[in-house]
Amino acid sequence: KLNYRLKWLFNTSVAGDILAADQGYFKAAGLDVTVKEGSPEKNAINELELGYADFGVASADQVIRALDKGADVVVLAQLFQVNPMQWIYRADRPEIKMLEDLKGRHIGITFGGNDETIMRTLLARAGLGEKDVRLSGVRFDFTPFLKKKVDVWPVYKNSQGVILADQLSREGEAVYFFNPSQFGVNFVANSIVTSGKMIQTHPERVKIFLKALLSAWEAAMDPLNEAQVLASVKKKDTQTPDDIQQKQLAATRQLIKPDKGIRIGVIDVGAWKQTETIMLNEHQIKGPVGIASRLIGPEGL
Amino acid sequence: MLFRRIYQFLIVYCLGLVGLLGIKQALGLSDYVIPGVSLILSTFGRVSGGYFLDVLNTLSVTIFGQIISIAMAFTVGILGRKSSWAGSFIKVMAYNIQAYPIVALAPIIFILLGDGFLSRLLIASMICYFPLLLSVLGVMAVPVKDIEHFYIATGRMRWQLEVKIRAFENLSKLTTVIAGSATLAMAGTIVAEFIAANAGIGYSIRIALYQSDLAGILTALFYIGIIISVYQGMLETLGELVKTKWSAPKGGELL
Amino acid sequence: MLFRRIYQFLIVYCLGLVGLLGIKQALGLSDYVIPGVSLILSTFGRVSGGYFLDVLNTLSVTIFGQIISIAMAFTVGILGRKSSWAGSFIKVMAYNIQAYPIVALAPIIFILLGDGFLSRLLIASMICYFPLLLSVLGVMAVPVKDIEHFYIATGRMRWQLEVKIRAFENLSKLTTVIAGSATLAMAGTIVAEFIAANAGIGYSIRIALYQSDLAGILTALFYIGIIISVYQGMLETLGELVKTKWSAPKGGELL
Amino acid sequence: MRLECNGLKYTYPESEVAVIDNLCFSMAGPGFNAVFGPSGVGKTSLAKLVVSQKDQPDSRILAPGMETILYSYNQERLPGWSSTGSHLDKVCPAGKEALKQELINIFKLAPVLDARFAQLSMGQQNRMNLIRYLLQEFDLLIMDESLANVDEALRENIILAIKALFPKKMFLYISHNLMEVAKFCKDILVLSEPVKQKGSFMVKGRDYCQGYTLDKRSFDATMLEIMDAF
Amino acid sequence: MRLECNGLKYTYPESEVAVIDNLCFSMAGPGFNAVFGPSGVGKTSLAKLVVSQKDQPDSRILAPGMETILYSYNQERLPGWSSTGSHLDKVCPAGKEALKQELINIFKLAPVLDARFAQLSMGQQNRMNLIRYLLQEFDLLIMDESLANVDEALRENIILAIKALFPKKMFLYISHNLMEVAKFCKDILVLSEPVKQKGSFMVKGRDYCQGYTLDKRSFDATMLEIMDAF
Ligand SMILES: Nc1ncnc2c1ncn2[C@@H]1O[C@H](COP(=O)(O)OP(=O)(O)OP(=O)(O)O)[C@@H](O)[C@H]1O
Ligand SMILES: Nc1ncnc2c1ncn2[C@@H]1O[C@H](COP(=O)(O)OP(=O)(O)OP(=O)(O)O)[C@@H](O)[C@H]1O
Ligand SMILES: [Mg+2]
Ligand SMILES: [Mg+2]
Repeated sequence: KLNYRLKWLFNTSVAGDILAADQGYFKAAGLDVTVKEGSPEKNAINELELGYADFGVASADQVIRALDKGADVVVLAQLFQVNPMQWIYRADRPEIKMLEDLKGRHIGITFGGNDETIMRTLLARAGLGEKDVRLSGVRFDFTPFLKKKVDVWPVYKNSQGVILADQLSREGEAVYFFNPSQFGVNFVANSIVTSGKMIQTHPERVKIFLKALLSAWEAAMDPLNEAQVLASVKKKDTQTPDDIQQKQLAATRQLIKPDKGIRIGVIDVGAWKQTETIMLNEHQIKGPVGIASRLIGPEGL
Repeated sequence: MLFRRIYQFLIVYCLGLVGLLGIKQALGLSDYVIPGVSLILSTFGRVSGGYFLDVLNTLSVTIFGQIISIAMAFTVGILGRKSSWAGSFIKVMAYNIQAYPIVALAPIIFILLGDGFLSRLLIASMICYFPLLLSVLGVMAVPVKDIEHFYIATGRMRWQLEVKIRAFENLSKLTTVIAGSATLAMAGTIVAEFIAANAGIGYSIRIALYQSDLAGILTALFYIGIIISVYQGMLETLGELVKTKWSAPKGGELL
Repeated sequence: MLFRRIYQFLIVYCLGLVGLLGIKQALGLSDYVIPGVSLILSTFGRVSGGYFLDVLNTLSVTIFGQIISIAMAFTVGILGRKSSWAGSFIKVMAYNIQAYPIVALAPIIFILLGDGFLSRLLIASMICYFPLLLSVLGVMAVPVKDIEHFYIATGRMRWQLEVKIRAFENLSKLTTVIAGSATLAMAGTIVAEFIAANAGIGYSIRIALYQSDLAGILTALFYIGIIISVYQGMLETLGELVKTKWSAPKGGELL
Repeated sequence: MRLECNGLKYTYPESEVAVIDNLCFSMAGPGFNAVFGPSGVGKTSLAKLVVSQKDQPDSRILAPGMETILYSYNQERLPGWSSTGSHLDKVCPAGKEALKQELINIFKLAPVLDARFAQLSMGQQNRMNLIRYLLQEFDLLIMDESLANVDEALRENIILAIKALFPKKMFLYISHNLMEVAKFCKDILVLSEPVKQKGSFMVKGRDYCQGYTLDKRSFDATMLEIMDAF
Repeated sequence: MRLECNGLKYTYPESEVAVIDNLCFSMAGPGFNAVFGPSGVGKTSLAKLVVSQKDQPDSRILAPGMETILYSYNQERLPGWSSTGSHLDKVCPAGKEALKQELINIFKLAPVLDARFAQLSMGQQNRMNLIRYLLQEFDLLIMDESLANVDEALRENIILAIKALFPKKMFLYISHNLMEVAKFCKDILVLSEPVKQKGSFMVKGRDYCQGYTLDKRSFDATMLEIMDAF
């Protein structure tokens, strides 16, 4: 009996995780896995240590922070090849083609969140200081963006991004997304993690779990399976309208499997190292954590 | 009585809605800031059934949580009624824990209890118990001299009796607070679900918020209002029953 | 009195901390899940100054919010004390708004008021006012016959007088609740900051939460506890003053 | 000015026996009248019925010529937030300040005007309460044991003063002091316990006024008459 | 068994004048003794001082041979959650059931045992309260106007019954009824108003018991003696 703790609520961006349970991928591998939703208060790495969970999803900054504080966590696979954390802005505003275009913009960031870290890195690279832009703290509702008080707003591109784009398009407004990785900042997002102890004591179980999960993800990201995948997602995420879910799935594909040749779950070691460096520069960790040694990846097992 | 409560709620709700729509109209806000009537109606139709069941689910935890809160409030209130060191210590403890917003305590609660039903219940009752506690403390700390004198003078006073006398003399205050605390328990449960659970209307509100679906939130508020009105109406009827059962018949008051 | 409050708080806090560290030790948890003593101390040293100012910032909103809550609670309580249609309507309104958890109302508030000081204040007072209201209602709805009879019989009863009589007769209940509601106002302000603001300790807690910085949260809880103890102690002293000023000297009670 | 009762009956809810059963009497005002009878016979109940039923349609209680009926009793309290003296000032209608002062002197309350109500002795509380009522406009004032905790000498002075100061008003004095009732009251309604099956009687009291000299014979006769009815 | 007071003085906080100033008296128990005096003179204060100061070091109040002193007054209430009868049962010590029954009959309370306290008439409330105290263990029972709202005939019966039933106990009866005090009490402490500068006196009452015949002459003399001291 295994528990798998996600980072956030059930929605289309965890289609693979949903599919693994719903379509019997775990069962076929002989595992009994419960997939659970997460939240800021329900942190997968904590639960690994406390024994409430056996596997989980955590973002790179969480992993690095945990390592910094002596947690025993290892990365099994990197789900997002492109960080879904991006900024949305209206198309009637000048497009951001270079980092310098950020100058003078009113940008939303979640103070304390990793979008803040990313944005600060971007601004530093562009040589922009606090005075060159206006930064506003954001919360969970989008009113300031919708009311045009803030013009560049952080979203998860494949979930909220889709919803917002849809809402605005109904009023005849188009949107752009500002993607940091296009400007050389590759801050890694969600990954599958487990504890070092788990790997040592049950390497076989980890292997089987990861294999089942990743094959579910492969299936979920296959456009041919779309109808089936959406049906599974709908069981868990009943509130989102169907057309939105379809668009979300498409957006998710581009982040998980940006290219046909990329195997789902591969670890972009360079991006991880960059993430560590960024966090070190932003004084979010005390010292280097040697992240490379904690990256196992689908091949490492 | 119950019927009145419900239609009064409907009036309140409609007033609120009309106010929102008025603002939308006046400021010319688009549907994504404040949803229009047709969007509200279609959303209502879509999520109605699910939300109704969610609210019932929430109500079941609410009832549980309220019972626990009442028990906690009376326990702490009775222990803390004295101005002794121990009494004031218990009060300080109860007060401080309250001052900690649940959002700050939630991570610790999850570490200690995991994320099951227990955490949800604990959070719900932590939100609800404190206001009850204040009232219980207020009532329990004031002696009813003309009744208590005899028992003190003759050495018959026990804490149970003291509590009973003071509770009885303040029965209608206590029933008001207890019936009223149902709404607090409901709000507490919703918050608990918002942070912790994967069921209940609080969870649905979180999803709606995440999707910036104000129409969905309005629907949720509608069902919460209806159900809480019914629940509270029932509690009040119960309170009246207790009062007439326990206390002297009031019919005999001539002036 | 004040001093006692503070060291009692320190005891409570230390007990909690020792409990947490005990769990850490027993389960062999890393600093990430539960921070160790050295991490707590270093975090404390690092964020202490900032958090202290944050809490003071929060306190200023708290005081404001509490004053507004008290005004609201008395207004609604006095209007809603009658069992007339209007009275019960006001009650239903006040109750329903309370049943809506702040997380659900927050978006609407932000739409209406923006995310400045006003929203923060409104949310804080909405969280704080309801428990006060319940007590005020409880007190205001019960006649004090032996005092009121004369004024009713001679046609001198005005609502102000009625309110004054009932408030005076229940002075110590009301002061208990008002002093106690300080913690609610504090918690309310923190929640408001948590969801809305860019300042205050609630905002700092949110950041700490995002960064899984439990040591930071523990530091915040420490300062919240200290400040609320001091504030509440002051309110209680004030309450005593009011009681002795307004009511008859109690020294003359022989038995 | 008259207080009349024709076949009044009252049963408390949840009680089987009527406290007042087919009561008929009539007393003329103005003057100092009384209701007398053993404890628990229904004096307080009758007084409250007079107040609450007076203006009701087909009431069994008639009070022609009496607009305002006030009911005072010995367990009333004044609010505690200011001194009793200032409460008296508050409820004293304009133009009655002299009356107020006179009453305070007669009631011997001058020394305690600065005290809060809770600090007064029981008899002082009784008196303070009664003064308030006497300052109001009324046609009939019911005094339900309003002076129960005052000493007899002072009580006599107070009663005589009230009679002298308010000759045009009607009073209904409820007391357990037989001598007092017999001495100072005009029409005395004597209620007797239902078990005795005697019903109610009207007895004429001596109705003494200030400066009276006691006529021992007739006074004893009145007392006897009341005791017989009792 | 004796109650003694040597130079007792008491001033309420926030008050300038002493309510009780250099009071000295001594009364012997057992028996039915009284404190008598005008309203506001300090009877209640004295009674409360007796209860609260008795066991204090260097107290001015001595009560040798008296362990338990109970103070009852006429405004006490019984809790309202059950009938007065069941409250009496609750506070009746084992073995005193017969006494309780007897007292209920003497106090004429049998018909109201099923009622709640708030439903009783004032006199019934007085009596119900007093019965509770009589059922307890005590050496001295202070009755501070405990029967103030009871009619005189019944009150006389009650006093005589108490004297007969509790010959070994001491009672301190505070009342405003001069005749009653003169008739039934043994040692009467008469307090007079400080303005009169008379101080306090002890007067011997007639101390009549059940079946007494009134000796008019000596009774009048006693009354006069008290009035003089008053
Ligand atoms: N609210 C009530 N409900 C039921 N019975 C009541 C109520 N109030 C009074 N009674 C009963 O009615 C009877 C008359 O009561 P009432 O108070 O009128 O007596 P009373 O003549 O004023 O006596 P007292 O001289 O003792 O004051 C009593 O037997 C009492 O028990
Ligand atoms: N708590 C108090 N504080 C100040 N003064 C008080 C207090 N209680 C009583 N007094 C005053 O002390 C005096 C004596 O009061 P006490 O109650 O002893 O009188 P009493 O003899 O019992 O009178 P009564 O026959 O009217 O009951 C009164 O003048 C009263 O105003
Ligand atoms: Mg009566
Ligand atoms: Mg007295």
